[in-house]
Amino acid sequence: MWNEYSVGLFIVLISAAIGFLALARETDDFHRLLLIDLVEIPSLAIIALLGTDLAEALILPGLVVGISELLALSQLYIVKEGLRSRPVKSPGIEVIELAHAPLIISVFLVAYGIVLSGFTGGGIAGLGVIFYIMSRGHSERFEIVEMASGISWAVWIIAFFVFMFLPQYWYMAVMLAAVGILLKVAAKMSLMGTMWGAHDE
Amino acid sequence: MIISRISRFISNFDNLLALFAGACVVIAVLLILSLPLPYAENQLYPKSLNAGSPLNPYDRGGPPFTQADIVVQYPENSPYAGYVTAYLTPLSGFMAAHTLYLGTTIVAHPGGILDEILYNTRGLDTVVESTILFIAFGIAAFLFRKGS
Amino acid sequence: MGPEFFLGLFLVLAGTIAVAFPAKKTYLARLINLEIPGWGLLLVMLSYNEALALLTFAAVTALTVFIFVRVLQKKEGV
Amino acid sequence: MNEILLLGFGCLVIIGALATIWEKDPFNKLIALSVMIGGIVPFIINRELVDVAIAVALIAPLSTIFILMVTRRNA
Amino acid sequence: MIPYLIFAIFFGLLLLGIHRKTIARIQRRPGPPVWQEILHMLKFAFKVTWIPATASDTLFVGVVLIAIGIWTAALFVVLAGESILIIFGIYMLHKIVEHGFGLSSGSPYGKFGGVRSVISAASEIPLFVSIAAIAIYTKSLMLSDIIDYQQVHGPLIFIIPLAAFAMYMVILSKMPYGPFSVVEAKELVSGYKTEHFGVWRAGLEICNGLKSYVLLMTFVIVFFGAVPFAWLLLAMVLIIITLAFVCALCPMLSPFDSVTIQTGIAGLMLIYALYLGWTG
Amino acid sequence: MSSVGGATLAHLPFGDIVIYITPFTLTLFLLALVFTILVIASRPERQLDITFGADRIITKETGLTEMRFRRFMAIACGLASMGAMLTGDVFDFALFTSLVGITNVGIVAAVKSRHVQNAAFQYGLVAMAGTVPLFGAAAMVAATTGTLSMLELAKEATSVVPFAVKAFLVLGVMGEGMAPFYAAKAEMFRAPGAPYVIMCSLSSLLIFLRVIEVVLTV
Repeated sequence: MWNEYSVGLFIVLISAAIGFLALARETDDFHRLLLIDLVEIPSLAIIALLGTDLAEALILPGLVVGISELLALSQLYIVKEGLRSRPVKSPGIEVIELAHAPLIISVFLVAYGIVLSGFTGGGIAGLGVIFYIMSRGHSERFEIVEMASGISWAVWIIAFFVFMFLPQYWYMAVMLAAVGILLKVAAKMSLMGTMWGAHDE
Repeated sequence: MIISRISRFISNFDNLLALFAGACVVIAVLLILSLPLPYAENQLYPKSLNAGSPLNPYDRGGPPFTQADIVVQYPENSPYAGYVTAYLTPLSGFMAAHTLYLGTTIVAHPGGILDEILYNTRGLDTVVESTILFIAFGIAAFLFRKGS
Repeated sequence: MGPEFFLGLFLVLAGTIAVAFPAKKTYLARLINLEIPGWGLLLVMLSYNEALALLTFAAVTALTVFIFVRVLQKKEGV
Repeated sequence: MNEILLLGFGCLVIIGALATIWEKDPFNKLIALSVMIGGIVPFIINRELVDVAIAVALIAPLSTIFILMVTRRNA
Repeated sequence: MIPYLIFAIFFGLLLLGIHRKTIARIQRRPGPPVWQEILHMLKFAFKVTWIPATASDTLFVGVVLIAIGIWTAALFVVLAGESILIIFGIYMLHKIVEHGFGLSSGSPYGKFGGVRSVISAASEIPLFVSIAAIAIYTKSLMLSDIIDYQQVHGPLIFIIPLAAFAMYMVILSKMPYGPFSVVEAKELVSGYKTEHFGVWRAGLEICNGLKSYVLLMTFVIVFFGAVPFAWLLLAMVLIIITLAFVCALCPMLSPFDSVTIQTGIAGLMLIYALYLGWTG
Repeated sequence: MSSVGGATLAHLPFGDIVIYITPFTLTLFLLALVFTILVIASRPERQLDITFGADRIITKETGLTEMRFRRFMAIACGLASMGAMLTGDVFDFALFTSLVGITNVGIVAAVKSRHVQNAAFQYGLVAMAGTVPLFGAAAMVAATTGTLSMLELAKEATSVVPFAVKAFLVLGVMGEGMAPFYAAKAEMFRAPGAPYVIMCSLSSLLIFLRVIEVVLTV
């Protein structure tokens, strides 16, 4: 029975096989990193083909896992290739440095992210912050944001335990969780923006 | 000898990813050959579309502060499952009352089916996931700051 | 199933081939081609009405591009 | 939305994707990519996910801007 | 239980002594007496003991206790007729013990012994083939169920001889002086055990004796079924003599070749398990 | 098959994810616990290196911040393996396994040796590629059976999960931990700091042992 699921799986698995084939033949480390990002797409597609609410609940963590591993590996790549202390010019697209558009887009993304809350909101708000930092060459205090993200992680853990052991307080837990995850993801993502250059603290 | 040639290949860690990717190709082909796979009829957390609802595509029913009917694996383990799904914050209630086109925003706002799954019934997944983010970021930050 | 589903699958397949074996093998060409299967996946998610996953995926893809661009900037030097 | 319009957008997506693959110059690639994205957004609207469409429309150019930062140097 | 444990330690060491003696006789050397390994253990127990200055002391000591602990646990698991998956889990974790012994001292010889122990982890994969083959036939992994099955259907070694071969290879790769014993090769002095002396070494010898006893006993019980105690001991001696022949006649492989051959065997065994799964 | 790791001793429900304890998982859990305690309690050793061409030996010293970071990673790795040992849900297992993979990278990435960093990067690539079969297989289990809970899957008399899907899952776990045993891990293990490095090896073995139980159960 070639149902829709199997048809989708067929195409997606072929893509995965092609991606892995290219990966097997590649020798350059940065190309490998790009290709690994490529093969993550079929893996997410396999989950998406499930087509239930559960699929979405599995995609969101999968996405965040993918990007966080990519972040760690890209930094490891920079360190191992000895590129760490290389100066990087500020983005330097003159148009966006002067215009108001980046500010507006950033504010919109951050505000919308806060309304959405959770993983989705965290990702969108984080993107907004990064875009702002990048276009303005701004850098904030690393440690403070890091601590905020740590605290929000703890908030989320508390929420989890409330859900598990005191389910009658689910309302409080859902608020704590939504805010905790939002802050955590957004803070982590925006810290990437501050890692842009090789500034000395 | 063929054995020592093979062992020379696998002893170089630059070839490791190639080896693994090759294995992945083989298994992917195996999977393609074992298609078509059956798709189980009774899934957990099935999607249902309710055209015309302001919460579309995430309307799972239930007025606020009551229990919506969702299919979970162990209902006895989460007695309050369904409450989060049915809940609307004042802001999302306002949006729902005034427009038909903001369903995603309304459901992503605290409360809604995904919050139910991610935080309540499958909360442990999210604990692990946010820990992965925490650890990966820790590695990146350590490497970034080391020696500067 | 809607046209989005098949359009998405087509983009995933075509994009994957394009990234795996690009016409001109540079980092940039692969990075840009990488967008194609990404949008394909987005269409697949759309066909299943997975709006939140779609939204998150869009945001995360942009972040991924940012990470790659950062490494590329460092790699290519000033 | 009517079928003919959707067909047109579908063609736009395919043409954009193929052009992106075909082109070698990064700038042309980015332009072709934008054509493809332009074909995709109406599909989101078609599902009545207006909020998602707005957000995607805002996010999509960001990737382009990020890529432009390296393209500028190579061009 | 405690007397049985002590008996197992001494009998296991005796088996290792027989192993050594047989190898020596095959190679036309006189060789040490069969109780040499027992004497070794007793001698080390009364020697001067300290911890090297460069060592990570907690780990250096802790790993000895863990080594004895896991194999004691394994013995009792076998006696209680629990799941063989637990025994094989413990068996695989013996790698970690070797690794811990090697790395905790800071000595380069120990380190290389530990590294070699880690790269040869593929030698364990045939075990899972044995497990899978057994599971296909007996529909259970509990030792008690396996014994019951053999009382009805006869010894498993005649039903799935290649699975028995897979497990035999695994035991062989743990034997000293064999073709796969790259972890304690002479170019590394004593490999991972170089820096452990005095009481620590006595502990390691106790672990070795217990390990040999448990592995051979598991082999006999899994593939021959429940036999009277005297026959069990006799079967163990016979198996160790066959192992000694293999060890005496095969040269030691270079580390990566050893890995490749073990992986190759694992691959063949995997195909065999697939075949069994297909037909069985 | 339901009694792979022995009779179930206890359940610990977290909503849909039910942690269950059998003698097998308990054994592995205790081992992970013991080694995590060892990591907390012990100081790193000072590794000796022989200098070629001269008759002298040097000791490698581990810096304090580096040591702290690696100890943190090793403890996280221990917790991740404990979770992977006990969890009763396929996707949760996949997540714990990828957490093990990333902490393994972290344990060695902090070492200031180019060679070790290179090996860590290669291992990281494999670990990241490993998430593809891992999550993919979990999703396919959900699609073909309609559930992710191992307890539910174990109830079936004959296994309903297709063989290729199981192979995909095992491959993913191998990518996260086992495959690098050949080369990259050997290079990684040259790094000083035995208690932490052992955690890499232990966690890989543990997740591999657990996945055997998982594929036999589901």
